[in-house]
Amino acid sequence: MADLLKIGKHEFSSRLFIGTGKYKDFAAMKAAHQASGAQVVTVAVRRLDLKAQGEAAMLNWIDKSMALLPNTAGCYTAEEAVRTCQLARELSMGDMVKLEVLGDQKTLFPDVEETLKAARVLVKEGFTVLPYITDDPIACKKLEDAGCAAVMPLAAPIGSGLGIRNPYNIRIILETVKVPVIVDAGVGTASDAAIALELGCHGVLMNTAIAAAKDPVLMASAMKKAIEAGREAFLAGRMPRKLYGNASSPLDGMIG
Amino acid sequence: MADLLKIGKHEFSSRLFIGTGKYKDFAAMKAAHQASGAQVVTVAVRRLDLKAQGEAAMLNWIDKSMALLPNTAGCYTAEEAVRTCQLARELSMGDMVKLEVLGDQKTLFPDVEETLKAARVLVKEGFTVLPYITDDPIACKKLEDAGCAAVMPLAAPIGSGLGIRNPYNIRIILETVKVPVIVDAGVGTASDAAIALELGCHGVLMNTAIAAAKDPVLMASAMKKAIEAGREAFLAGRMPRKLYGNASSPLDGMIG
Amino acid sequence: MADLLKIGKHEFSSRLFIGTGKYKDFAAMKAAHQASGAQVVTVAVRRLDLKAQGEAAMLNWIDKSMALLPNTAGCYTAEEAVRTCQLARELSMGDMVKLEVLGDQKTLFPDVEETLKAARVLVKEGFTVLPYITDDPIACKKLEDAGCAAVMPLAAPIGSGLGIRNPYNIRIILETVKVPVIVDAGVGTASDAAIALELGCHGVLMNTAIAAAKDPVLMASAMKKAIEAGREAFLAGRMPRKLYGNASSPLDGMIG
Amino acid sequence: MADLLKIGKHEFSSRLFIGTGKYKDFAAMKAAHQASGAQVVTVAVRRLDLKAQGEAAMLNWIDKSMALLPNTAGCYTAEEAVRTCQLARELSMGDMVKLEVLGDQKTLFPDVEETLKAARVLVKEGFTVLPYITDDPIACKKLEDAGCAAVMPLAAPIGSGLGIRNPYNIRIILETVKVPVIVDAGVGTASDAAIALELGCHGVLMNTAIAAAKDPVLMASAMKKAIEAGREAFLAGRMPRKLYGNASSPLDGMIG
Amino acid sequence: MTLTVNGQQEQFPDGLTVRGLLAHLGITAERVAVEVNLRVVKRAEHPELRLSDGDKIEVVTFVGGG
Amino acid sequence: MTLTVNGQQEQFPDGLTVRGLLAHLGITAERVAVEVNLRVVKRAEHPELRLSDGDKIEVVTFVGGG
Amino acid sequence: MTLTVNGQQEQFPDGLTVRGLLAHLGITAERVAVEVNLRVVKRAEHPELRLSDGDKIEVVTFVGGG
Amino acid sequence: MTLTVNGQQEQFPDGLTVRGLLAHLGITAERVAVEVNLRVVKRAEHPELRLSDGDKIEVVTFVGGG
Repeated sequence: MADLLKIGKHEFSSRLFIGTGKYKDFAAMKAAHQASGAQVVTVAVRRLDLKAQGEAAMLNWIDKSMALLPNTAGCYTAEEAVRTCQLARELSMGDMVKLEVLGDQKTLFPDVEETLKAARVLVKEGFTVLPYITDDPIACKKLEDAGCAAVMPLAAPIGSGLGIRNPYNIRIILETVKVPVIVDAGVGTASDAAIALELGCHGVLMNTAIAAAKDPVLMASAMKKAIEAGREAFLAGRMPRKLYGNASSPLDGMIG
Repeated sequence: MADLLKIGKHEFSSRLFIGTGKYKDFAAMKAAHQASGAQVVTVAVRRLDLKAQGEAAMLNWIDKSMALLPNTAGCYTAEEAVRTCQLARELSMGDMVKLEVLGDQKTLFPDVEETLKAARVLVKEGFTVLPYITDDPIACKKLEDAGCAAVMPLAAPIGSGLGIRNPYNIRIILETVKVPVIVDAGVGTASDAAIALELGCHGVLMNTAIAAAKDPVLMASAMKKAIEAGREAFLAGRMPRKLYGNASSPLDGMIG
Repeated sequence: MADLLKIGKHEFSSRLFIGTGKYKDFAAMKAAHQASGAQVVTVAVRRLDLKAQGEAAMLNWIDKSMALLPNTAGCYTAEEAVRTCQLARELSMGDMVKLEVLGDQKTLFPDVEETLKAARVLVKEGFTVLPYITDDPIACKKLEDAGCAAVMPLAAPIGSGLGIRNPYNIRIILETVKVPVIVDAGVGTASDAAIALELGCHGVLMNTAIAAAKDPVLMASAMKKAIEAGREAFLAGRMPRKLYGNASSPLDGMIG
Repeated sequence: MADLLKIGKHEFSSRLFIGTGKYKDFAAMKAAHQASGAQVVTVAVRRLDLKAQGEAAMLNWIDKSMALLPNTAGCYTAEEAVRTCQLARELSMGDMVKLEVLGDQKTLFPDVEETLKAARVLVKEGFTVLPYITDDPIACKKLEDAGCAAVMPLAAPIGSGLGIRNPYNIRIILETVKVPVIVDAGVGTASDAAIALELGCHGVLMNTAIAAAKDPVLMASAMKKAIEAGREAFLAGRMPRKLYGNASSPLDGMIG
Repeated sequence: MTLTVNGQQEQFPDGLTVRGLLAHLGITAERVAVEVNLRVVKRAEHPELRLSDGDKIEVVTFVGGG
Repeated sequence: MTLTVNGQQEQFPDGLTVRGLLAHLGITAERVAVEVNLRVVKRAEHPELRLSDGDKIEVVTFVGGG
Repeated sequence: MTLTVNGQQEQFPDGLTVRGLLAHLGITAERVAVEVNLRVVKRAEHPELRLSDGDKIEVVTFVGGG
Repeated sequence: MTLTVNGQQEQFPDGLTVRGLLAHLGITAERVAVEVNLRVVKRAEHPELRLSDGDKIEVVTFVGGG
């Protein structure tokens, strides 16, 4: 039986959500996407550059089989975020949005209050809402209560690459909500992603960890394997931790 | 070009060394071995049980393509360890040995002084010596100087499952020796193994993490992927860590 | 020149805020208070037990020189919290309140949205508001903008004793707000408190760490010293961290 | 009843051992010593500079009440270390020595094998031996068995200021030996010292953390308090850790 | 008249003031605060504020907390 | 008439529809979305919605992001 | 003669070789190694090495370990 | 005679004792320790121990360390 991730009405066999920012060029992006096996890809909404006709349209470089997850990056109020989602829906012809209402240009932390406000509106307007949020069990619960299809707590600040700074909070979130928990932001390397899945998270969304690696294609492959490894380790049920352990080799039958 | 691990005259494409202890039965062991993709398998040397004629011979359950790595588990002096290695060579028809001279039955920590003594003898006798040792850069250097083909510092106590307790020491060891560094003992779950490879270690040896998982075969598969993920992430060159990062989505072109 | 902590119009030479809950009896509480050197003491507001006339009034056991900091523990909405503060002001004859709007009975995490709502009301009503909040730089900034006199991010869940789970967030908060940052909740032992001050926090509020120690008076003394130690270490300017260091003893003049 | 640290036949009420290296000048050193309350002070043995007659003799700046603990810093063999201790005994008129046999000029890690060799000789010659050693329970046990009066595992590399990198090993050492455990090397700030005592260690030896702070006198005071705080917290018996805790304020009597 | 005091409905003499209620209950007013129908009653108002049938009164004090 | 398109004021022929504006600008409508005076215009409305002097128009597309 | 095999003293026919001992014990020599009086006996020596009264013999094999 | 003191070869008057050498060098003996040919010389021996041509002498003291 397939181990599928269900987000609203969507189902995915890959648990890696990948971004489209910061790549050297679209060809590099496409190669990384392919190596990653991701089925969901985040994109941002921006004004068309009216002067730059004929610029390579990024969407041509995204595999048609991938689901688009437009984000509201750069929005600082619920109103801007809602407007951006409405434009995104026109563009993507899809209902999924990554809701991201930032509180601060420097740290790129989410604004919990505005995120909640926007989520309540967007759910009513029929969006499948995946909100980026602090690692706050109560904010996650309120987003679930508002009808969000998943919650996406940060591992660490966007672009920091620090990994899961507070696994305790992630564990508490996993005990608190029933919708999927996707770790969003802060993953830096493969083991960070594996740890998220081992804690029981349902997926990981990342951009910089792949795009800013020296070799993005190899890192994309590493992330694919790490996420599968973390998921399998979670399902396999790890050994207990002890201060000291037991010998792996038997005590009986030592030579005299 | 293949990314091979070289230990003395041996070459392996898998960087996972797997054990044979603590499995429910030999069939479970064999299934885990297959899922792991390991090419090196540790075994212990013990008195044949003269009463138990016809007992299933473990070696029949180990794939012929796997290299045997006999250990000296249970030895507390250099003398016992050397003797055990000599017997092991007769048995395995191979030259590789996992040298393990313990200092204490409770913690199963190695005895650095006795391990050094045994290593010096074994290298002279033509063994390819892989010593289990503390995460001590000087002990590792002296083992390399004695002619060991690799060093195998512990991540954490044998059977503890605590993961790499002191990545600083592992990093210093990697800067100090030129022979391969195989993390031995203490790995508990997939991300622990990935972290070892991301630090630059050349392989991981484990037994309990797989054998004592609820589903050893699934954990073996997780470990295979985690080690490949960690190695690829190491080779890919991870993004830098920062206290805060940079937006993944561009600042230009926000709607007005 | 005295190193004073300023909260609104109040000034304190001690940076330890101490609670009144969970003590064996009021005498034990008083002894711990004295050993702690604390100048601010938290209290809760509850219905008077009309049946229990003549019960020992807790306030008789609190030194008159200590400032009372009534909390709104147990409130789950802004409305309840505001009402509780109004009652507390009648009781304490003071203007300081510890605003605490919980989101969940199990984890006792704060509800950011309701806390902000309550803070805005209370500041307008003239309270000196010290809100308990998640370790969220944006929530802290918005509380500061609302006029709070300090912010009190949690180190870890109330009563958990886990210490500062996410020092990165605490550092970012310290860079983000100008009002004092008091770590509230989650401190378990002396070093946890020292670490808060070393990070640059201005004070620590604790209850369980002292009240639930085997010897609360000795732990109160430990906390007093730890907070002074942490503050002095912060002011003294610690040595830089390195992967390896330099010899403390000179290299010149070794005997030949 | 006084809480004394006993090392061989010596007794100390302070648990802080302080160094004499890296200070700006002797006056700064003396001021830091006084602020620290230390009763044991480490010194190195070096050739007298025959050209520099009349140079300020360091010993004039060390309080006569402090016990001298000469070290063997800079020695790389057991032989050199033993010779240095013999000279030191002539100089200090005391029997205590800090045995330090290094394995490597870069990392300044101890050489376990040579340290053991030297310790066995020195104990026979009547020294009270305090060996600097890795955080290795077996090496510590063998040093105790050799007759050392204490063991001094490193927290982290000398001069690194990283704090206790592997508290698990320190805990295991505390369960393994009966002689006092003094953490030597690697402490960077006050909380690092407090943590050592909270784990149950009996003292801390430090030099760089104080001498290389921006304000050594203030840091010395911080260390004094931190060590007392850590010791008291250890004796007081800390609260248990939990993933979430219990409310400090009662659930009964909430207003309706 | 019937008052609900701290959640308990009971009969009290008509025309009690807040001060009178506290006296009736044997409570010294110093370290309690009183709310009538969700409105805090300042101590200065205690002698004047007259209670009516059906009023909901909360009488609170400080207890241990953190 | 004067329209503000993506923040730039410019002159355009009177009576343009949204579709006409996109054509005028040389934009294929497929992968852009259009907002007129803060209201999103669905693609089906492009041929019909006629623009007026002073309208503020946003023409957006997807770009790389995370 | 008396031999101590894997710690157990037992009687065996005089003049056994190592190969003879293994055969006597019903052990196929393939996956065991033999030590006589703390000296490992290579497989090629099994047919020749004759055991004497009082010899201490270890017969070992591989078992599960980590 | 020639002595090597702290690694430096120099000429000294014949027949010096350790005490004499220290005096010659202007060193107060209190806080130094002396080694002659790898053997520590206890302070009590300083007046008696006579140095010979070719001796290697170390004169050490305490310096700052950690």
